[in-house]
Amino acid sequence: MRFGVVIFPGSNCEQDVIHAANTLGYEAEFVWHGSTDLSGFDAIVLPGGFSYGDYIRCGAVARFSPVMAEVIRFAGRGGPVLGICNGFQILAEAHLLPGALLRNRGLKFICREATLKVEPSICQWLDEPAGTLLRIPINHNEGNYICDEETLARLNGNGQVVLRYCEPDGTRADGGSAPNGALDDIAGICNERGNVFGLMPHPERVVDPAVGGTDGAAIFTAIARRLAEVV
Amino acid sequence: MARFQIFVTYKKGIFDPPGATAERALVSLGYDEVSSVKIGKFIQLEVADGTPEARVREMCDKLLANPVIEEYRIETVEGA
Amino acid sequence: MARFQIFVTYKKGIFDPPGATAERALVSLGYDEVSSVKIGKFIQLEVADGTPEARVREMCDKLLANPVIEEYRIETVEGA
Amino acid sequence: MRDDLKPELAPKLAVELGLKPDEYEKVVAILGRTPSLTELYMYSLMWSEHCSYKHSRKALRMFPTEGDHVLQGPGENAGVIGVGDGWALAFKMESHNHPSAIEPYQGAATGVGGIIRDIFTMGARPIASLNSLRFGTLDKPRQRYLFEGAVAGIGGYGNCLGVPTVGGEVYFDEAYEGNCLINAMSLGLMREENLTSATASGAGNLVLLIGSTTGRDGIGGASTLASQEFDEKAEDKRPSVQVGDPFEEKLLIEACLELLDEKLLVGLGDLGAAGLTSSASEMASRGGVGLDIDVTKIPAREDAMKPFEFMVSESQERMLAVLVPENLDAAQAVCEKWGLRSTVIGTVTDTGRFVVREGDEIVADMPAATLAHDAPIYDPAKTRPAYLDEVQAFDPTMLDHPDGEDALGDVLLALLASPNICSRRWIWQQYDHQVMLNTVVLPGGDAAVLRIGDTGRGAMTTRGVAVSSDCNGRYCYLDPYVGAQIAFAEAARNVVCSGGHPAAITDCLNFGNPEKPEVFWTFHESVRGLSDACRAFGVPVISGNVSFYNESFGSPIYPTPTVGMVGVLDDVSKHCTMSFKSEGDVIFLLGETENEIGGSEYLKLTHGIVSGRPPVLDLDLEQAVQATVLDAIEAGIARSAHDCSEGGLAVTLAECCIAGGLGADIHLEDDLPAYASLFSESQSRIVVTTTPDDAERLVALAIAYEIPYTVLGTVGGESLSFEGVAGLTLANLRRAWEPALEKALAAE
Ligand SMILES: Nc1ncnc2c1ncn2[C@@H]1O[C@H](COP(=O)(O)OP(=O)(O)O)[C@@H](O)[C@H]1O
Ligand SMILES: [Mg+2]
Repeated sequence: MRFGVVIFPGSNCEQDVIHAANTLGYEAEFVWHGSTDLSGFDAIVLPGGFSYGDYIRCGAVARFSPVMAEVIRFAGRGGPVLGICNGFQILAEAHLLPGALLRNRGLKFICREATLKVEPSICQWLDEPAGTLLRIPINHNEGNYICDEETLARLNGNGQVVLRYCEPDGTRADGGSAPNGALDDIAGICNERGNVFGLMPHPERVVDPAVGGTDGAAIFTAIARRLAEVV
Repeated sequence: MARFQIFVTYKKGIFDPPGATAERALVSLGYDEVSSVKIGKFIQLEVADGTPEARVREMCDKLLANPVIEEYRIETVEGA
Repeated sequence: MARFQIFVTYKKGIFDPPGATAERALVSLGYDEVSSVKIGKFIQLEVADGTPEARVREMCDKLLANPVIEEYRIETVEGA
Repeated sequence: MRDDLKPELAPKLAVELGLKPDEYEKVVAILGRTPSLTELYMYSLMWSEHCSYKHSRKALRMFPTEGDHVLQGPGENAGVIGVGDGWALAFKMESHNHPSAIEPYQGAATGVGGIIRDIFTMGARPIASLNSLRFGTLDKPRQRYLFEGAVAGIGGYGNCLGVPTVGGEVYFDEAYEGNCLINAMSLGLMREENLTSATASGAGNLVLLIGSTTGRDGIGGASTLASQEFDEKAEDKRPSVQVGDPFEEKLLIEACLELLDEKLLVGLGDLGAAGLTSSASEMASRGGVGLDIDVTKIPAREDAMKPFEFMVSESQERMLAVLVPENLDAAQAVCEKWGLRSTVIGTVTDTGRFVVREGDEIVADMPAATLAHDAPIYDPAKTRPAYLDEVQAFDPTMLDHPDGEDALGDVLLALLASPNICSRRWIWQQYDHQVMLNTVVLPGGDAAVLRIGDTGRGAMTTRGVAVSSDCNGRYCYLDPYVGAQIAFAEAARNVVCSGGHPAAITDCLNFGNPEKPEVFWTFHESVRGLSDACRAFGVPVISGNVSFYNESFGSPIYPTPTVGMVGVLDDVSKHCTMSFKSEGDVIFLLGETENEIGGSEYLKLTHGIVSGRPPVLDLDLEQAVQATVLDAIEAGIARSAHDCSEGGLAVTLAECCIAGGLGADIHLEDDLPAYASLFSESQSRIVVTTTPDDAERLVALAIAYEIPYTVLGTVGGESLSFEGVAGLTLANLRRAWEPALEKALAAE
């Protein structure tokens, strides 16, 4: 299992993703944003950070990097692509995932643990049974997911909503449980095929038990298991 | 040198967190007459003479605005 | 209902990192004709009829603009 | 040379630029002629307080700066200590008070940017930031604005860089109302062999400017702002505020570390206060060489910039590298890969002269070392301030004090809700405190603990570093000598409670106008106090910063010598936290409570007074208590450890309860009145818990170190109860403590 982790100028979680993958026993290597060759990688990760300083809009400049045309092709062939935080924003800007991520409702950057509920979804990046609670930190200024009603209905109907924010006990508060104001408490979604997954929380931060916990491991191991089955 | 101004705003129905917060803050500062605040982007562009507006429109569609959530208006600045 | 538009920009001499980044990005996307991009705020304000511009100016000084680094221009929107 | 300054105008301009008449005479003597405009600007900035330390330099010589593990003491951009197996930590603290008082977001952000450049200039990858903040009280809208803006700016910059902000401190007191303090600390990690110096050497070598363009922003910015008092006209100095570009800085970190890794550079310096003038002249004087710089080569952000503007601009996110010509192509390729501009702007010469030219025309030509080293050094007059007799004679025990369960319980709740004590979650939730995956103990405890390792790039170690920044300005106001020692002791205590061995400190000395003898006395006493504490503990000062002229409308802030303490853990898995762990654990108090409420948060809260004597600090006892706790942690005896600071024992216990979600039953057996047992701020006290089985082992340690100790009670239940004195449910404690900052900020 070999992950390719893309570095855009301003990415800052790429080392963390590599560390997480290695901790779980997988190979992982950097892919420079100028590269147009993804051969040899089983899955691609767009890591968190502030590509191009998040200037103009988060992810707006990065989506035009040479590597992105290749990532779009890779995804089109069914290759697994994971976008974490800024990576999710880039995937949305590149229209690999629907919707957009706005400024957090409270206008503040939020770094803290969030409780997430696994939804029944078609996502290839998660095998946990629906209803499982995962504790994974969030760390963003623009995680307020939005899309039009039609899209939302489609996401819900197709099982494309993968993770929702919830209260620590698993319930969802009346006024919404998303710390950032996200529509319908959406924390992560996938595409219609289930191979492209974007989420605001940072699973790579909770893989190494020495720092934080292990709830994030599920995401990396699920895709590895699936790929192993295919082969 | 030609100059354009671009006004990028959220589409109708898209909640604008900075605008909503500014609205509340103004009212709580005593500006009761305020009924709505929307905050968008004001982009000033300098381009080579003779650049057609269509070209600027392209830049907006591609990079400067996100059609999923935003709309924009372009104005030519006279006498530039 | 009266409408105002406010254009907030950095003062002269203040560096505008988002603008500089947009400029480079546009050029590298092949828009060589671009020579300068500045990104400011475009604020649309709805207030009670008869609100004088001076009052809007006050809101800008207090909250909507940061007088230390920004300047602004107010326009009345006709026919509102 | 272009003679652009009339001899009769030069002295006047010199005064306007902040040079004293005799300082101007010294410039004339060095040059043997009237200085040019560019030269005058360059000398005036380099000889400003901010760059030359002319009022503080002598006093700072009191600091011990050497130790076995010190690889670089004061003098470079940051100090460096070795932490074992070839790993080294670079760290430093710096102020950005004055810019932040004008524009809090950008002021704080560029402060973070500046200190982080100091770290990677040394060849270290920045791995953690802390911030030490002081504002007026939050009932004032302007103070809320400053506080919110500064926190957002620190987060905005650090988060973008991907350097975790892991800790800090904040106090609110009227004394800082007109002059907030924003001190930023940064730590970096490197292999010892990558230690780099900001030195220029080798005639014929090239001077490469890397990073952002140069504009008029910040001309006479930080250095002028920081070298004069604030008055009503401060608002007019606004254009000198700079906007930070953390994205550019992130690229600079990556590019510079790559340049150093590939051994492409001879020396590297950052452009901070006084811009190119400062970094170039310091690099030249360290190497004993000259420089020849052509300003027309510098990429300009604005039109028609004058040579002096290029030389003193404080545009952010720029670095200066010296390299041999053969490495130029390779070095520029690295910069280009990271999307950075890099331009050769001059050469190293063997003349020892700093020559600035505009094309062919020379506009400045002076001995390089005189800029950095020949600034006058003063021995300012010092007088013990008159107010000290009055405040120290005040006996706060004579006041009326609350008694009875309800009243004391209410005081505890009020203390927990005090902005000086309550949860700082509102702050650190806005900071990415986890990126790099090394933060073992997140903000909210005594010290942050980080694993030492180069995450994702391979090498990880079992070692750790514990870091804390501390200073109680009220104590320093009431007795600057003792107050500074307490700042040191508390920082060390926080590090020790986390399992770290204090290794070295950095400091940021924030004071008023040093030309006022009463202010200078407080400065001198603080430095003396800090030096004595460092010597007693065998902990050197390896870097630091002095910020003078922190006054508003004529009155100085509290003397605030902030201490940034770094401690090392050989086995990071053995770190300790403050939360109570299990029902039935035995709670010990190591050290002893005296009736010491002078300068306490309790006294301020209940009586609105900042007076009396600060708590006594016995350095021997402090060391013995800390040694006991370290032994207990390393032997696996201590299940939790938390020191007593503001708010006293009651607040300490409440924090342990809240953090652990467990109550406690406490019997207070001292002979003090209840208010003193609960809220006195006596020093050298640490609350430690053990399992019942280990209790005797802790007692044995306490006896071996000859320290006083008491068994306070046991962990358990849903409330914190002080038998016969006060009792509160955990839920009540948490309700008071957790949301207090949010509430104070929501006040309209
Ligand atoms: N400005 C700040 N930025 C980040 N963390 C902070 C800040 N102020 C306080 N903290 C964190 O909150 C916790 C409590 O701080 P403090 O009350 O100063 O602790 P102590 O009394 O042990 O020195 C610490 O973990 C500290 O690092
Ligand atoms: Mg403490």
